[in-house]
Amino acid sequence: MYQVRTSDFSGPLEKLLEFIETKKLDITTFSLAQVTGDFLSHIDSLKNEIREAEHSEDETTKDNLLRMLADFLVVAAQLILIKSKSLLPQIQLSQEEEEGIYDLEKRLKIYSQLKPIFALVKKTWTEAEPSYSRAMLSSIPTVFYPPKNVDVSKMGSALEKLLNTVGSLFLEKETIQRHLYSLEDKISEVSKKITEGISKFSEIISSKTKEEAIVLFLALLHLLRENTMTVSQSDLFGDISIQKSSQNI
Amino acid sequence: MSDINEKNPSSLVSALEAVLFIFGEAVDIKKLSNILSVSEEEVLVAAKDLSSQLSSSDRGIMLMEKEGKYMLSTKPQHALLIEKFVTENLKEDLTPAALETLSIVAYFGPLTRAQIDYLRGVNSSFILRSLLIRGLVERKTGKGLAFNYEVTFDFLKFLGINHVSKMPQYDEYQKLKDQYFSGVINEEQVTS
Amino acid sequence: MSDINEKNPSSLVSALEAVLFIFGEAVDIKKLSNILSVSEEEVLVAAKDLSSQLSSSDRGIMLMEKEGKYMLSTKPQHALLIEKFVTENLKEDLTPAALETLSIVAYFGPLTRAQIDYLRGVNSSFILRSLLIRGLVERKTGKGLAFNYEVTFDFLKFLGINHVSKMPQYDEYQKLKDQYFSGVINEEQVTS
Repeated sequence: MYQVRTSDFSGPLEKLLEFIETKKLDITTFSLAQVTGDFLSHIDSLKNEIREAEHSEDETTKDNLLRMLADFLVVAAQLILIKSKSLLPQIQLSQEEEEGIYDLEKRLKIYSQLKPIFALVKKTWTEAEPSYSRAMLSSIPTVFYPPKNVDVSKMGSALEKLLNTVGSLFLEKETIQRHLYSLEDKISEVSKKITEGISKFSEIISSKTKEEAIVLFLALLHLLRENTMTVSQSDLFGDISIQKSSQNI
Repeated sequence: MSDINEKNPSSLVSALEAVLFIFGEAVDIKKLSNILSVSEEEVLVAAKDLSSQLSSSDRGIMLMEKEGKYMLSTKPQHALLIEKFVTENLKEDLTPAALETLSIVAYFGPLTRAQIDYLRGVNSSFILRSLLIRGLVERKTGKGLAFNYEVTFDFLKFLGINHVSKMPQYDEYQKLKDQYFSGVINEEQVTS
Repeated sequence: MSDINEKNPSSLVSALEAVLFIFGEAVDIKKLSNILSVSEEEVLVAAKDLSSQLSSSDRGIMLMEKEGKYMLSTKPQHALLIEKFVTENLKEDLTPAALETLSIVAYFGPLTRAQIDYLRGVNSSFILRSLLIRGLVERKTGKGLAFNYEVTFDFLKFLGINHVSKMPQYDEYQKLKDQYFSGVINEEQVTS
């Protein structure tokens, strides 16, 4: 039913697992920190595809990509937590966040156990010969049997109820888009602050909530990969210094 | 399975039963011989075999033969039971899901099944079938390959209106119709 | 025909087959117990009996069972014959996301959306909606407010199996469910 343009339609856990397997690592918190960069690069390529899809008429592909990006961002946020904990020990994680880290590791382990099932089902789905059944009451002639519990007002309210639900689906799509745009905003925020001369990451995040700090850190990593700046850390648990790279932003 | 397997007498009886089960109506022996890739004589032998096996008291269906046509049907001793079962099913109150489907067809019909499925977010084939049998909706051949569903005149009469436009807030919902069905995938695309 | 006749085990199997043959779609065990005027336990025994009789190689049809519902369908080995004259229900390809979700629901269902999301690591509302529309999964009201998702008879029909336990290596993965997912799948989870 969906015309998916990309052959690579892997979800975030599958992608994570792939990166970990490529590096021949076990599923541990340490490995997750190791593959954070790969994961964020993959998010970038997803975003590029969305930009390309902007010009396309194919609403379904655009929708699928946006939803997939949203899924990746949820996992990315957890990875950033893991990565930032290894880089920025001054970030104190709540119990809930600590559990989130453990949970990602646990879910990845479960997912790796589930993976063989997908191949089995795919093979069965492709090769199996189907069974057929009869249409409901196919030998019974149509006779008019009006239901007792129906009138025009009941039909009106049934439709109203349904259309309200459908409306919330449109709303859900908007929410995803809003979240995505706010990520883009954060990236330009970091970029702007650096241009303005702030050179310590701790200054950027000083008055921010933890959630914002994490998104800002994600933005920082993003800019790093685009080579628009360089960072240095004087010691293992020290603050991160940021220098604008000689290349233009 | 290959036709060679079907030549095995046991498989042939089995295949004959499966084919007649799906057809539902009487099938000519020529057609059966063609579908099963065996001679008419072989169909005759298999039919005889099937008929005698179905005559066991455990089986609820039987093989009917009339002028070279074959058909499966329920045994006469279950006639009253079947009638009661069918009538009870047809007289049941509509489930919320069936009411929802019927309302969509009334307000926005004629609609294809894909459009109805899209709006409801679930597959509606079973519900549409039961609404069809009860004479509440009917289907007509549309432009493409797909059927179009709409409510029957009998049902409108039962509701006490002479046209769907007399449904409450009909005009208001009509304005929204395009918006609600904008995401539905074209039927031709799906079937091709 | 009287109810007394139906209490005869052989007549009961026969009546069960007749009712399922006529209805075509899946029938709930409650409805069957009601129409056949026997207890649900007796329906269960009759269904088991019918199923084992139909498994004989002479029979072309089989008894499908899912969550207390029964229905008759053709055996998969006759698929090529039936394909010749049945055009509906084309088996479409599955995207990786659809495949993942379907597999999880088939092996470990019924599951809430929260449980599916947890196992897949992503929000599955969109893919579940598309599977619902395609009629490959269905949802039922569970104990709490959350829906429970399970595979449909259509899904089983596509795979040519009469019960979900006929999925490859089903038992092996059920062990995984008990050991590995304790606290994930069995817990009552509240969906957002």
